[in-house]
Amino acid sequence: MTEAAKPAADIHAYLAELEDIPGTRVYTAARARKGYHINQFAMSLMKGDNRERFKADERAYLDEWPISEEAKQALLKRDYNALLDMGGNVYFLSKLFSTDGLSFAEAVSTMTDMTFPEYRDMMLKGGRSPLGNRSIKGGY
Amino acid sequence: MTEAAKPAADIHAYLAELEDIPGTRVYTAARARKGYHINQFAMSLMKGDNRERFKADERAYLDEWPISEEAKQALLKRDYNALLDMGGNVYFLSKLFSTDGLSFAEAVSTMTDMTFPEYRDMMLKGGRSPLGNRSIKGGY
Amino acid sequence: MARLTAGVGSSHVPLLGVAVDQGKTGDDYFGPIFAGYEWTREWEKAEKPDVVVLVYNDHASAFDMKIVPTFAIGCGELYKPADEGWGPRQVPDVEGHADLAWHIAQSLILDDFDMTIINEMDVDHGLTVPLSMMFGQPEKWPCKVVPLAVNVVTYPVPSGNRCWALGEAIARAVASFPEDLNVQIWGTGGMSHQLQGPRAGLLNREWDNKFLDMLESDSDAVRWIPHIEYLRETGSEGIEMVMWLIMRGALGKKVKTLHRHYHIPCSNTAIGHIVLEPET
Amino acid sequence: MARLTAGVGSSHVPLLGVAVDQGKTGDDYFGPIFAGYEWTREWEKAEKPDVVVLVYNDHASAFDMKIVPTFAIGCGELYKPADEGWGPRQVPDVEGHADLAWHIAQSLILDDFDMTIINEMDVDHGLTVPLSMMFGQPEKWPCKVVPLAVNVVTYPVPSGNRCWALGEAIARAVASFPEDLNVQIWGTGGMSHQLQGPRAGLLNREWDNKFLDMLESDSDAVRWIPHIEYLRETGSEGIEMVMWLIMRGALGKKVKTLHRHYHIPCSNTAIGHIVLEPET
Ligand SMILES: [Fe+3]
Ligand SMILES: [Fe+3]
Repeated sequence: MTEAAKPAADIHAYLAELEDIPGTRVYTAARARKGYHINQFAMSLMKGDNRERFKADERAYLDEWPISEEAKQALLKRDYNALLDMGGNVYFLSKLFSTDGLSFAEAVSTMTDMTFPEYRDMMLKGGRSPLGNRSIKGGY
Repeated sequence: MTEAAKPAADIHAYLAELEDIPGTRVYTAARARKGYHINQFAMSLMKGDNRERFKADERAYLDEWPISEEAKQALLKRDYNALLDMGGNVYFLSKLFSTDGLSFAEAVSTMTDMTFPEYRDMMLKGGRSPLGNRSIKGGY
Repeated sequence: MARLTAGVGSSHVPLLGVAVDQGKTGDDYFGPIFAGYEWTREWEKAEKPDVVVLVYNDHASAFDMKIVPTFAIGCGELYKPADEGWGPRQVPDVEGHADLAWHIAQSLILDDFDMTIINEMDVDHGLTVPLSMMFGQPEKWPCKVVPLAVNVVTYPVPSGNRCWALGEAIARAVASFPEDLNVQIWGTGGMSHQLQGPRAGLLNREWDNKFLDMLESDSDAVRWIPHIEYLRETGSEGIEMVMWLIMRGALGKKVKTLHRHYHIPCSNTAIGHIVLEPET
Repeated sequence: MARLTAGVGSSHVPLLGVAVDQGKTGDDYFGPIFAGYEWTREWEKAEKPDVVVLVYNDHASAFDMKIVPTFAIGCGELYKPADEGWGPRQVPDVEGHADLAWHIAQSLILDDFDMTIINEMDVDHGLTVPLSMMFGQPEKWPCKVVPLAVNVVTYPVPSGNRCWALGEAIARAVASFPEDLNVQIWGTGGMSHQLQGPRAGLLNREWDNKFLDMLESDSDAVRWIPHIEYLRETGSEGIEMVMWLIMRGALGKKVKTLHRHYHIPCSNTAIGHIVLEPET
């Protein structure tokens, strides 16, 4: 054989590390699978017609999708942290931000423990520090 | 730098060789670009509705596509060698075979200098020999 | 841990699907072909693979020219037979193994393969004909499938070397999957055939058999065959055989041949298949 | 022969597009950002690149979850700005350079990169915002574009090492294109930002600047930064910076820094850009 087989990257260790970041849901395969229809639903809002239908009757529009009741409730409430837990991805969910006419920063702030003015203020002062926010286990 | 840059494969020599095969149009980028809309048209025949519309009025259906008059004529005449020259690819064109209810072998035989029974007979006897059919320049 | 227990190389000619679907597998034309697969069908019954990583190519069914992935891996739960212009084949839907597929996809990307992940697609004869050849006509396919679609239509297609290396990486990925699964890998397509132009109908019994010999060998010389050789020797569609190299690369240095069969012709094509077992 | 004359790394925050489109580039908030790009806009006016290989990522605009290509190269003639939910940006259509794009795509595949070829797609802020930052508001973009879309959303994204190697291969491909063209390569996205979860709003001035330092260096240490470091240090969306490594890899061992700029914040994001020239 021409070249020795490379040692496989340890996918299990790789994925485990991704779960060790405070306040963060890395969009892994596991989440992508879980949130598949949430994200495809959100993507459908890129079309003006769909946005109008959704706005006219959110519940009826959601009922066209194979999404759990829990996810539908989170979508109706715009509970984005719950949606991240269910495999939602922010770039997909952002189609819902724009449908609501919300800026990215304002929508994002709803996932933190701050009001939007507080969040905006934090950003102007240099943003959230990585200090203590890097690792759950390590606490650094 | 960690590893030396590999020598680039000579794409020009690679592509030139592909043109050196008798009676063969390799589906290169150049052909894929040229035949783009021919192939996309053919692909549209995968849908039953489109097949019906095409059969009802071939010319009118073709006129919906940004295809040259020359290509439209070749499509109407089922001149598959001409279509290969214009960048058609056999897997796409085969949607036209099936629309016409032709077997793959029969449709393919129309590109050779044989009738279908002659072609079928050649295949039963072991197919076309590669001898003399490998290289235009080399003649082997 | 999942175990890669065997590899199969096989043609996937659409007419073989027609023969199965129309009950012609015993007639004069198809009889010798299906007889050659009989050993393999019996062997598969005994082997009972849980999952097959099924390397094939899409023939302008799921993908049109808008998007042409070099290596695409199906990570979905279910795939329906494609309508290739005659209506979809009346065969069972193909069940994916999303856990294993995503595990392989993730491992391959970490291993520097630039995979395209597919969650929804229909699968054409390239995938369903080998299932028919190996399993006949069950109510439900007896195993799950991880489809791996390779571009062998628009040039350049991936090199033999790259295909072989992908096979090696798939083997590493399967070996690191925690569930105990019996996994096979199939490389499909070929053997010699040309479906276009005045040279259509080219077949090359000698070259095809040399290729089968090389697969049985413990040298990897076969990975270095350049595209132009496939084209000159085996017809413009013989290039599909690079997909067999993904299968062979996955089996490691030494293999044992369990079965081998070759027949000319089926429609425009030379039919061959080979069953290999890794030797350790 | 085509010449790769320079590389640019730049953020592509959508709000910058809004600022341009709504004429707010001089206000208190955006003023310091656009002032930092002034040098680069003047430099681009003088450089007049014929083509930009524009490395970016699609943000759930052209691609949904049905299909996720790791590396996709646009080989089409024209790309329209995508409707990202607010209607498409009112900027010129983006003209492709299909000859160069296909040449690069073919060369990369022969070089064992598993590219996905795209012939039709819309392009989102990831591609159009850098054009606005470099060229302002022309009637027509002053250069053609070869879009190179990288998956940096679904994990695993490609490794820094693979991105760097792709850049090296792009440089080889450009160098073998027969036409005399002035080609730039841009890597976009970043810098530190996190758009999700309780940790949203994370920025890291120190790390971002260390990253810029490493790009200026003649060592390739930056290619080995693991994904987890981007995630911990620069927020969940800081990973976009791996796309800058494609640009940097294309420039060769030694580079000269022509311009460098960093500003905090723009919306949720740290803004940075760097202009590099290959030294031979
Ligand atoms: Fe095939
Ligand atoms: Fe981005």
